Amino acid sequence: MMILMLTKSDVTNILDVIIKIIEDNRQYLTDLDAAIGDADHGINLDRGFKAVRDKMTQFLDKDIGTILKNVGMVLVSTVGGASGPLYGTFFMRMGNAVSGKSVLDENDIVAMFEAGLSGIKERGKAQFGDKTMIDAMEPALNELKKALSEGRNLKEAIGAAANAAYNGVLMTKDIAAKKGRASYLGERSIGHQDPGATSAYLMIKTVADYVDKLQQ
Amino acid sequence: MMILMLTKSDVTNILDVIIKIIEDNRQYLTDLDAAIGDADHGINLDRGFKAVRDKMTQFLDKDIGTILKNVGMVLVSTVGGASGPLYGTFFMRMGNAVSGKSVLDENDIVAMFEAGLSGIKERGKAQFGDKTMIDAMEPALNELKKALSEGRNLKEAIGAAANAAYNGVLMTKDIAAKKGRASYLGERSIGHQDPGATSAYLMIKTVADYVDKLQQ
Amino acid sequence: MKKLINNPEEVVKEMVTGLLYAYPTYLKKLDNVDVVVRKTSPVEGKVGLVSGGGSGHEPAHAGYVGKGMLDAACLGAVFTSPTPDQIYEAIKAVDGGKGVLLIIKNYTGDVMNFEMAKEMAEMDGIKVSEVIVNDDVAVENSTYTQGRRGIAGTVFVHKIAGAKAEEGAELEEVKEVAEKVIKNLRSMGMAFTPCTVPAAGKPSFTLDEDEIEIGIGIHGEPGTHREKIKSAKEIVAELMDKIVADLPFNDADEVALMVNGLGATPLSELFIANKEVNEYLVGKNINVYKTFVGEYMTSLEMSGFSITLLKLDEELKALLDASADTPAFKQL
Amino acid sequence: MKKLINNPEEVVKEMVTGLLYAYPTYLKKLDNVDVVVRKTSPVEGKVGLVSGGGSGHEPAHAGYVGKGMLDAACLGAVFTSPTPDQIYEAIKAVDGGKGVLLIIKNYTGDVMNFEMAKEMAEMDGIKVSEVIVNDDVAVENSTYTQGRRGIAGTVFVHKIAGAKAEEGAELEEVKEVAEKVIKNLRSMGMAFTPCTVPAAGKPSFTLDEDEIEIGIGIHGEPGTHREKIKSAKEIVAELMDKIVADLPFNDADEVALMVNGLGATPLSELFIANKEVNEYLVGKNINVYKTFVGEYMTSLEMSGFSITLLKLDEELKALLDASADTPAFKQL
Ligand SMILES: Nc1ncnc2c1ncn2[C@@H]1O[C@H](COP(=O)(O)OP(=O)(O)O)[C@@H](O)[C@H]1O
Ligand SMILES: Nc1ncnc2c1ncn2[C@@H]1O[C@H](COP(=O)(O)OP(=O)(O)O)[C@@H](O)[C@H]1O
Ligand SMILES: [Mg+2]
Ligand SMILES: [Mg+2]
Ligand SMILES: [Mg+2]
Ligand SMILES: [Mg+2]
Repeated sequence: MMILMLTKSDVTNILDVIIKIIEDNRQYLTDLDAAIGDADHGINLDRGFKAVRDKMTQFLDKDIGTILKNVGMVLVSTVGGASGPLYGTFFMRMGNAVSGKSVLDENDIVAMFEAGLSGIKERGKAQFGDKTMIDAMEPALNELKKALSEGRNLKEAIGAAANAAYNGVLMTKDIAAKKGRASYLGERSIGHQDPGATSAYLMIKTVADYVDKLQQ
Repeated sequence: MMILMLTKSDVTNILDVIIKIIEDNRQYLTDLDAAIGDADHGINLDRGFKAVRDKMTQFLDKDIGTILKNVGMVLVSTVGGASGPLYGTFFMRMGNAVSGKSVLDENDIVAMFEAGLSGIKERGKAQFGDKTMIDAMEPALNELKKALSEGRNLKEAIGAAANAAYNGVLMTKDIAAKKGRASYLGERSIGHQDPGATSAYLMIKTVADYVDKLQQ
Repeated sequence: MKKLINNPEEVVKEMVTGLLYAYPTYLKKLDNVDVVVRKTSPVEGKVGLVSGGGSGHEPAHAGYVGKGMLDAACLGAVFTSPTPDQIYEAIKAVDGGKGVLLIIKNYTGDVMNFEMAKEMAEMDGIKVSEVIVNDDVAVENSTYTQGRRGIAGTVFVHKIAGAKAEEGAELEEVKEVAEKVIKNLRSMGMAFTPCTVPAAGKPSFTLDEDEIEIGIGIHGEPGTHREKIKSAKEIVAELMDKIVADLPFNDADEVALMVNGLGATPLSELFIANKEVNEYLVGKNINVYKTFVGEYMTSLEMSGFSITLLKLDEELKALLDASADTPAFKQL
Repeated sequence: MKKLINNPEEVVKEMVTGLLYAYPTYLKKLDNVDVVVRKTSPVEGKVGLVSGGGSGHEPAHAGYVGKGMLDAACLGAVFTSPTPDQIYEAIKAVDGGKGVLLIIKNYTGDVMNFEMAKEMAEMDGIKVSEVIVNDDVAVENSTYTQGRRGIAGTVFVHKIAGAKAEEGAELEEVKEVAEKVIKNLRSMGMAFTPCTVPAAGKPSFTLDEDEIEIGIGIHGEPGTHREKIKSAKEIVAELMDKIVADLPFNDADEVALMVNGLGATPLSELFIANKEVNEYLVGKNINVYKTFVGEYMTSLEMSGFSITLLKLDEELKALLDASADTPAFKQL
């Protein structure tokens, strides 16, 4: 049995694709935010990930943990708004969880995702069902852990996680926001998809697609 | 031969119709002003003539001269803009010209129109061809005098004056403004009919129509 | 037409009421006429300054009534000059024995109404002088027209003549310094969108989604021509080319600068324009002594702006720097 | 989108440049971050006041940096809270040895970014406190939400905490008076038209020609509900009913009143609204101690306004009356 591991270049490749995906979805995410927020989520993330692209060479020679921590710090200092500290914390905590590593196994991946998500929850004090990015992330993490514990391989598990994230995004349409700017809309936020959950899904889906194409 | 004279009640009847005509053309005159001015000529005159209507009872027992002077004073203090002092002066000077009279003959009518128009010219320092109310008034006065000197009766003469005023209005379309707010537009004012010339025509036409219906 | 009003015919009356509620320590209204004067009017031993014009230019002109600026503002209907009786009452109310200066913007209507009022007040034995502001370089001067329009630069006339009067100067001296300001004052504006006179109920002109109007006045009247939209830098350069060439402003001149919003243009955009104006002036070696960015003379909810330059000498600088305390213009 | 800009991505940077050109004697900018501080920062022996938020609310917040108000304003991207590194630099730049108070509007993003900066500064040994402004009564408070938004009333917090700090008060005292203001502060707004974030290029929502949005925020985010347009009197009554009931304000209370334009609404209309607010308050026997009508916290070129009431006691009155000299708020 061959075990799938993610190398440093896999991680940076994935980051490259995420930067691209956010750029492509800048308008889409902004339009989602216009409906229930302040029309800037795509603009914010795109500004942040473009800054990551610009600064990447400064820390590309470091280990995966340091790279992710630096990505987080760049996001914190360039994104602003709610998503800046949240995604920033997410990447910083992920980096912390895999500090010093140059290759990641299943356990590392679970551990870092777990650390990142709890960072978001600490910082934003939201929970599943509040119509935030957590509604995509938490089902994804749960599904990832479940699939792996059922003995499915990483490709399958991450694929299942991405599907769970997608369902989480769809769910945000049916509920009222309890955290973030959309919460001020109350019931009027129902019927609209959460922009942060959508961006979180796009990132998870990027990882799944990348892993899926890897030679095992 | 019967001679047509205008009594005090003719004068006040004509004033009543003018008030009504201005009210009916409030939007039209304002739209004309929007094209080359500041979109208020109809509003200004309507405000002024409504004030005349409200205050009329205060001077209705006076002679024609005093009535016209008072109309002018009300216009001066309620119309504002360029047309306020101009029409105000016009009516005040007309009143002055027929001071103390309770009936007007041909000579009175010519004299008062002449006095009114020169008041406008003094106050506004414009002349025929500057794209102002004078372009309707001066041809009307000239035509009135000419027709009377040719021996035509007052009905015919005032009718001819109204026609001349109308042609003057049409002429304003073809020329650039040299006085008033429209002059700031330069060549761009060509093609647009002057609002003040139009309101002047409407008043002269009102007199012509009224006189035309009188039993001679 | 979506406006925060009750009745298009009552706009000026209700605005004045709201103004007096806001500034009870600064302003009072004269009976029966829409004239707002200083709470302490008449100020004995001081030349009285009267200005005014159509409404719709707020904070002009009532916002500039107060210490160091105007004594009275006459409020006409929206975009319509005030009437002689109003102005006459204003003159009487602010004459503190030293005479009254009328600051008139150069529009046929304004000039005629103010001059009629002047004649009336002179018959009462009040000394009245006038100055006519004509700072708008958009319209070419020619013997056929009545000279240029008065626009936002008028606020500098209020400020500087106001400071002079506050010093106790004589009517002739106040008039002289006002005329010096006018001689050294040049402005020009442009618009992105038209505005709607409440009583008219619809915009006075229309512009396409990519069109701008250059050389706009402050009454919703059209400007000199239309263009496709372009960058702030290009728009500023177009206005500045005309302004700077006109006086002309020369190497090492010192100027006061006003970047004036016409109503709907956000302050952030006015600051961007201010950056462009300053960079343009650096290129010409003209020095900005003092800058004013904001809404000083508006045109209802029009989107657009104007630029004003005032060439300064030591006297004008000192008077511009003098303290002022009015609802809309405060300087410590 | 017709805007007086060069490039949607450069709006904040260029605005700051224009701001510094306009107020060289008041403001300076920190290196490498969009933070504007007093020319004289840090002021020794004075608590430093830091506020900020997304851009697009001009003159907030940079316009309130100066004597008697803020020491620093952190400028985020349009409608996006500033980042922790910016705020951290601001804190360091204005700490005059007595600590720094952060005045934060209650938005998830603002609170998180400011608190991250606070943690960073505390690690450097700087005393930092914070207050969170939540004056908007439009949104019902509930345990499920994160409390109310901070809107235009924030300017009163700047003014009063600023005056207290200027007196030399300790950090704890400045924080206390800021919290007293917040406790007694209620606001609500509405809009006639939406606004367009430059980088987004289109309005964040649309309204029909006869529709208005009640309970609007200051970031182009939708309000609580829509209605057909109605008169100024009716609109004011709807907002005031919620504001007055909320604290509640009582018979013979004295209040400071702010009628704040969101961007495109003409000052004349704000004065009409002010008339309605005053007449409403007369009906409730609530006394207006001081009134502010103008654009204090805007939402780009949105047409609409908000009303703020601050219940006063003797301490708040004295601090509100204290002199202030900032680009956008001057009081003699
Ligand atoms: N407390 C929170 N916890 C987790 N996610 C949140 C929280 N508040 C907001 N979000 C997420 O942030 C997204 C909005 O991000 P963004 O538009 O960039 O910031 P802002 O709301 O400050 O404009 C929301 O769609 C939501 O998913
Ligand atoms: N100097 C002048 N002499 C005669 N008529 C004039 C003069 N200036 C303007 N007018 C007339 O006044 C009309 C405009 O009146 P109105 O719109 O009420 O005043 P304003 O131009 O001040 O808004 C013009 O159409 C023109 O006929
Ligand atoms: Mg957002
Ligand atoms: Mg007109
Ligand atoms: Mg007019
Ligand atoms: Mg935001």
